[in-house]
Amino acid sequence: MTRHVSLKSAINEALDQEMARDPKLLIFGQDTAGGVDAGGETDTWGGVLGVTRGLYTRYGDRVIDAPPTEMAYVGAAVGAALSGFPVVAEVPFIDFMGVCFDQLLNQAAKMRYMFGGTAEIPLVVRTMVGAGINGAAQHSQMLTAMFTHIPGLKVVCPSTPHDAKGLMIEAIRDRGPVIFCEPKYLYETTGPVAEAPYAIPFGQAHLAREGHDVSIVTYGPMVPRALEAATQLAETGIEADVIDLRTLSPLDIATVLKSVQKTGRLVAADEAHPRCNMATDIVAQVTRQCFTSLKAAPQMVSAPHTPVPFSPVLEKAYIPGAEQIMAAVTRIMA
Amino acid sequence: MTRHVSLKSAINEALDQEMARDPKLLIFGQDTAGGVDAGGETDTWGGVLGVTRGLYTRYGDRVIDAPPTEMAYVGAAVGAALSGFPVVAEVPFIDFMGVCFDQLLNQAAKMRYMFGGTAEIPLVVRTMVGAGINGAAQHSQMLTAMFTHIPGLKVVCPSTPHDAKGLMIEAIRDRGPVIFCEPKYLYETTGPVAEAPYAIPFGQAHLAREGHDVSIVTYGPMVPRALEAATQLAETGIEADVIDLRTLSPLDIATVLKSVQKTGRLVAADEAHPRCNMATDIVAQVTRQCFTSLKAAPQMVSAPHTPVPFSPVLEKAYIPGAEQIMAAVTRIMA
Amino acid sequence: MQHTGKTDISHDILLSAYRRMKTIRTFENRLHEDFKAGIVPGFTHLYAGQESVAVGICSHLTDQDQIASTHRGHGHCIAKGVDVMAMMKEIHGRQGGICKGKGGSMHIADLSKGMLGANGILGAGAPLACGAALADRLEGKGHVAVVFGGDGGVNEGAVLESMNLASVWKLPLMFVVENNGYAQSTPQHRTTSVSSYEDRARGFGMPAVTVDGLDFFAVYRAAGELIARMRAGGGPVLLECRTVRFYGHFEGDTQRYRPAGDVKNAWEERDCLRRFAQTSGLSPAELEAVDRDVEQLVNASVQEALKAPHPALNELHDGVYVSY
Amino acid sequence: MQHTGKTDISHDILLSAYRRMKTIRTFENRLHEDFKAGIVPGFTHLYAGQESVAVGICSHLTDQDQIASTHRGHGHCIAKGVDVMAMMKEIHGRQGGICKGKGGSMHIADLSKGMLGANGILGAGAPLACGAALADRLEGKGHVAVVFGGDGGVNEGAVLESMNLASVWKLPLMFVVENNGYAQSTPQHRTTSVSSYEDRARGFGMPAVTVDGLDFFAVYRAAGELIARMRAGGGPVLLECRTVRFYGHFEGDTQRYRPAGDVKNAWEERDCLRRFAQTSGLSPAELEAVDRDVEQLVNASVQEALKAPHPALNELHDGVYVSY
Ligand SMILES: Cc1ncc(C[n+]2csc(CCOP(=O)(O)OP(=O)(O)O)c2C)c(N)n1
Ligand SMILES: Cc1ncc(C[n+]2csc(CCOP(=O)(O)OP(=O)(O)O)c2C)c(N)n1
Ligand SMILES: [Mg+2]
Ligand SMILES: [Mg+2]
Repeated sequence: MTRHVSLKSAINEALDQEMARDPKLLIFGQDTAGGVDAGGETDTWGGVLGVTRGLYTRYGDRVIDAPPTEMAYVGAAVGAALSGFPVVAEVPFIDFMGVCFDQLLNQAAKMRYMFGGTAEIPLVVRTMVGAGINGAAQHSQMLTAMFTHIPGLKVVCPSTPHDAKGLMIEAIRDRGPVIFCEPKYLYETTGPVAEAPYAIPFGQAHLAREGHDVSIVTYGPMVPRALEAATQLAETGIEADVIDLRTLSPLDIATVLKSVQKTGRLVAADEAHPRCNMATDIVAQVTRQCFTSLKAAPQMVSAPHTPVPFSPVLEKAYIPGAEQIMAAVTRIMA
Repeated sequence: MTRHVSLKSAINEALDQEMARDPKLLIFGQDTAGGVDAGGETDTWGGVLGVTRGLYTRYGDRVIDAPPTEMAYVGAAVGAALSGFPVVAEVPFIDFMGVCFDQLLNQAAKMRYMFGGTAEIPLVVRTMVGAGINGAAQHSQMLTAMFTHIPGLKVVCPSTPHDAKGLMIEAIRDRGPVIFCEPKYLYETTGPVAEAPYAIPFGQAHLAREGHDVSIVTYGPMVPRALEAATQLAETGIEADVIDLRTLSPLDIATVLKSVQKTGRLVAADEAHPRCNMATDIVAQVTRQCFTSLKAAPQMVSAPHTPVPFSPVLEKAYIPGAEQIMAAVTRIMA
Repeated sequence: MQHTGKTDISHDILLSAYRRMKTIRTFENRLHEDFKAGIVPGFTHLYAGQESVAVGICSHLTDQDQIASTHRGHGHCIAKGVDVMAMMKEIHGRQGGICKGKGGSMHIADLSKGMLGANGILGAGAPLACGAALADRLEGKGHVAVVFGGDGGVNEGAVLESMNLASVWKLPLMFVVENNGYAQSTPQHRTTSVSSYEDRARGFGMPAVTVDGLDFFAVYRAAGELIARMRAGGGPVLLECRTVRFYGHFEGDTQRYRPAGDVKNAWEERDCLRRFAQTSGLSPAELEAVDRDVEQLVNASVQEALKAPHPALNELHDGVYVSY
Repeated sequence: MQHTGKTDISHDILLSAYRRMKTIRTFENRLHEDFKAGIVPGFTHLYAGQESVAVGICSHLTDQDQIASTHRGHGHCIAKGVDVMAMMKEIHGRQGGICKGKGGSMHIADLSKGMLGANGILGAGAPLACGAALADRLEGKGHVAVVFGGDGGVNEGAVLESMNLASVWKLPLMFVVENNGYAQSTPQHRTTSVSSYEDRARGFGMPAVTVDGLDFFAVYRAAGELIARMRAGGGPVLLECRTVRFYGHFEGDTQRYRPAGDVKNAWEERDCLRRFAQTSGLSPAELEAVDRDVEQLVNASVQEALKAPHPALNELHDGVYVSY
């Protein structure tokens, strides 16, 4: 019997089960408890889109509302983690990371190395990524590449409810800082999720569809678009491998290479801005490591080099979709 | 008669000449005037490594010492620029950008687009990049890729005194925000610099050496290392094009493609961490655009995926040098 | 300093203030309905209930004075004179929008009116306003800048650093705290370590005044004195306005975290607009004439917005860089 | 609250305090010489002149209490009991360094001693210390955290936000402002909008005490009271210590921006160590015995450091991630 739940609920369930398992685990962020001490009902929010709703009722003061001062509370999460209290901290949108970036770039990411390998920082920073809800330029970015660039941070971005739960549990149990990027556009998509807790190891990409003509490599919100493209391509007789990276750092390049060695053709897709993003990263690594397997120039599918526009029609044009992926495959098969 | 000056002095001269040209141009940052109002001599600092020294004496209160609160004064620079006062603001080390990142990521970079193309933000943020002075993990990063990723920011990184002056003048005259990355390791290197003001247009790479066997593409502190490698390679009969990108955004991909079409071999080098950096960016773009010209797998030369270590021997091992470039060329020629 | 009740404000100013407040209220009420109806894209934060703050302050400003706003920016825009038609088009993401449809509710700006932008990043307007105020000080013409912030957002490092900078640099900058008691669902005392903003301001070497933000006259008088002080070179100031949020944090928020009856009470007992109408001395006929005008304007703005074409697809790529 | 002069502090504590202060001074003087001689890599910021602050405070702390430090961290480390030999090796980037040579002067940490690290980023220690203090509060054993900051760095948003957070969350966290009058070459009044840190602290709902940081006894007494208050659940506090920087901001700084005679005067008239020696009641013999010990220790640390091998090259890649 497979139970279907939404990606959002899958994350909530992972948090719930880990809070139950580890009595020292804390959750904090803006309105993650939501409504506490405001004079009315409690537990009415659960973060801006409700992912942590219900946890305050179950775990009380281990779910803490922080003032909207990200430097202070993200840094406090680092400090508490360093002092033996694992923390899941929420920064609602990855776009807001600019106000607390130092605490991740120079503190959480570097402490273990700078201190000679002594520090453990069991910290997960949950944050929403991606466009598609008309959030405009400051509530729609991917920015995953920036975090992937930084040694010392692990970067996760699930595309299915199943993966979201298993990767969240793994992230919480990891002894180092993890940036957990939640594609808000997929929050309501449902899929089978086992009820018992399970962890999905980092650095294991998922072959979401098997083909032999071309390898489409992507992650997060682009995965359903890639699968849609693959379905349509299949009708024209082109069979694609679709690889869902799941974790951007560490990166399971082996699975990607194996696929490209089979197909000889690579399309790397990232919803992010095109310069120095995950698509360029994948193309570069694959080209270096299995150049002779390549039958044609690898293609990249990314958003244009512009901020995310508000206008729904422009935003639709901005987000790379199944069509752009199909166009890239068509180019590469030509 | 060619005058030789240091890269540091070339920047100082550019600032000086532009301050003289534009009476509204402001400079601010930490100790950029240096010693003002402290009771002793004034103009003793000029920023932490003295790049702006002398300007306070000449331009008085248009060179302003800011408290070490980067969000406030970098944001104030954006606001002043928006209000008609061009600003050159100094954030001493690019490593510190984490504390003021939002003002660049979400404000300076996006305003023009978000506001429908109306805003002009004549802002230059000067900052030091790179390792080599035993500055350890928080005073040695490149982080250029992060800024290159962001639409709306131009990113400059000169490698010679001549370019430093011309690019700085161009940056100041640009009507949008520019991140001006100064390779501190090269501050004292000297070269010919014309005395009269001149601007070097953005998006024009410089062919720093001409060959025909392989294209070495890099920028900033890696340029002298690439040239050194090329010199040594020439002794073994391998002639390399060495391309100095000069500006990372906009990117002169045309010059790179032309070179690779000639040589068929690409080595892209970046002192930065290896994931999603400039080397992967260049390799990906070149591979997509002139795949059939490639005779061998493009190579990347980058630092390892670790923070920058303090220990001088480890830092030396960390920084990719001429040797690593030569090894990459050897691999590609094999 | 506390000010209440009627003053010797000119009839013109009173009428224009009422028009702006009423425009804001009508604009926001309409958006509330249209959001529920599902015809407005994205998400938005409504300013209804706080009108007397934006208008009480902006009544003292010219187009040369600059303001920086927040995520809850419509009221500041209208108070500062931004075109209502172009705002509504912007919120609908259409051609003719004040930002060509590319900014949306959270990024409305009009530099020609001294409106430096709503902002989706809490606190981010404060450093920008420091820069505007620096430009003002350097120009020496007595212009000033105002930055608005909520009781939650003013705890952001960007705001606190800016208070310090403004004070050290003696900038003509007013920090307005619109204390509506909530940051999303979190009450003020859970985000803020002081109950007195006078203490907060003194911690940065600035004077502060607290007023009943529902009382237009109190806001108007206090702002007037503080702005005059700034124009005369007195440096930065803080003005706390105790106010109330009528709608949810954003559209869709049920506000169940508020005490029972709190929202109803706000609408019925704490309506700044009704208070103004009752105490302003303007005649019922005058008020009704404005109401009719405003109703028409807002109606027209929605009709125009819905008729306006979407931006052309090639505009996606425009306006990132300045080109020559 | 002002405290000066002798107290009823136990002889053991006095002796141990003197040993730590003298160790810091000797360590820093030696580094100054060795830097000039060119045998120390990188750059460093010396703590000489401020010893009574770090030691006066840390004398009240156990290994379970945690501190977060700054770029000028050697003094805090020694005061908190970090091994001097391993520190010197670290500063020379050698094997056996407290961070295996990978951190250097600006990143010395010893988690086993409750020393959360020097920090190359101004203000960054404050949020970390909030987290440590939160852990302390949740553990409920009365442990506390202390974050050090300079007169320049405490204006960083990270510190200001942390003051607010510590106060809202009632954290057992002491903010220490080491006011040595300068941030690099910039005088305190050009970085800071208040002259009174009591005002600054009140702006975040915290009590504050200012003491003469050159007077060990004043620091010791004030810190003792404030720390006791925190251990009893009283929430965060601020302690300003007025102190003096003997050497340049970093090695190489000529300090010509300081008024003529200021540095000389500091060494001759404002030496916290000499004051301590004169007022502590410890006998000349006791002091000299410590001096000799310390001299030997620091000498030995340099000798050991210079003899120690450099890290092995494969260590470059270790310690980025936790491996299982
Ligand atoms: C840097 C940042 N953090 C968090 C948010 C999310 N956010 C938007 S509005 C808001 C609450 C603001 O409360 P307040 O400042 O009191 O303003 P109000 O909504 O009451 O007008 C929060 C937390 C944001 N937009 N930017
Ligand atoms: C975020 C950040 N900005 C700037 C610097 C550069 N910097 C290092 S120390 C310093 C001055 C600090 O002054 P203060 O806080 O008074 O400490 P002191 O040096 O006097 O001990 C500055 C500006 C930095 N390290 N980090
Ligand atoms: Mg509020
Ligand atoms: Mg100082």
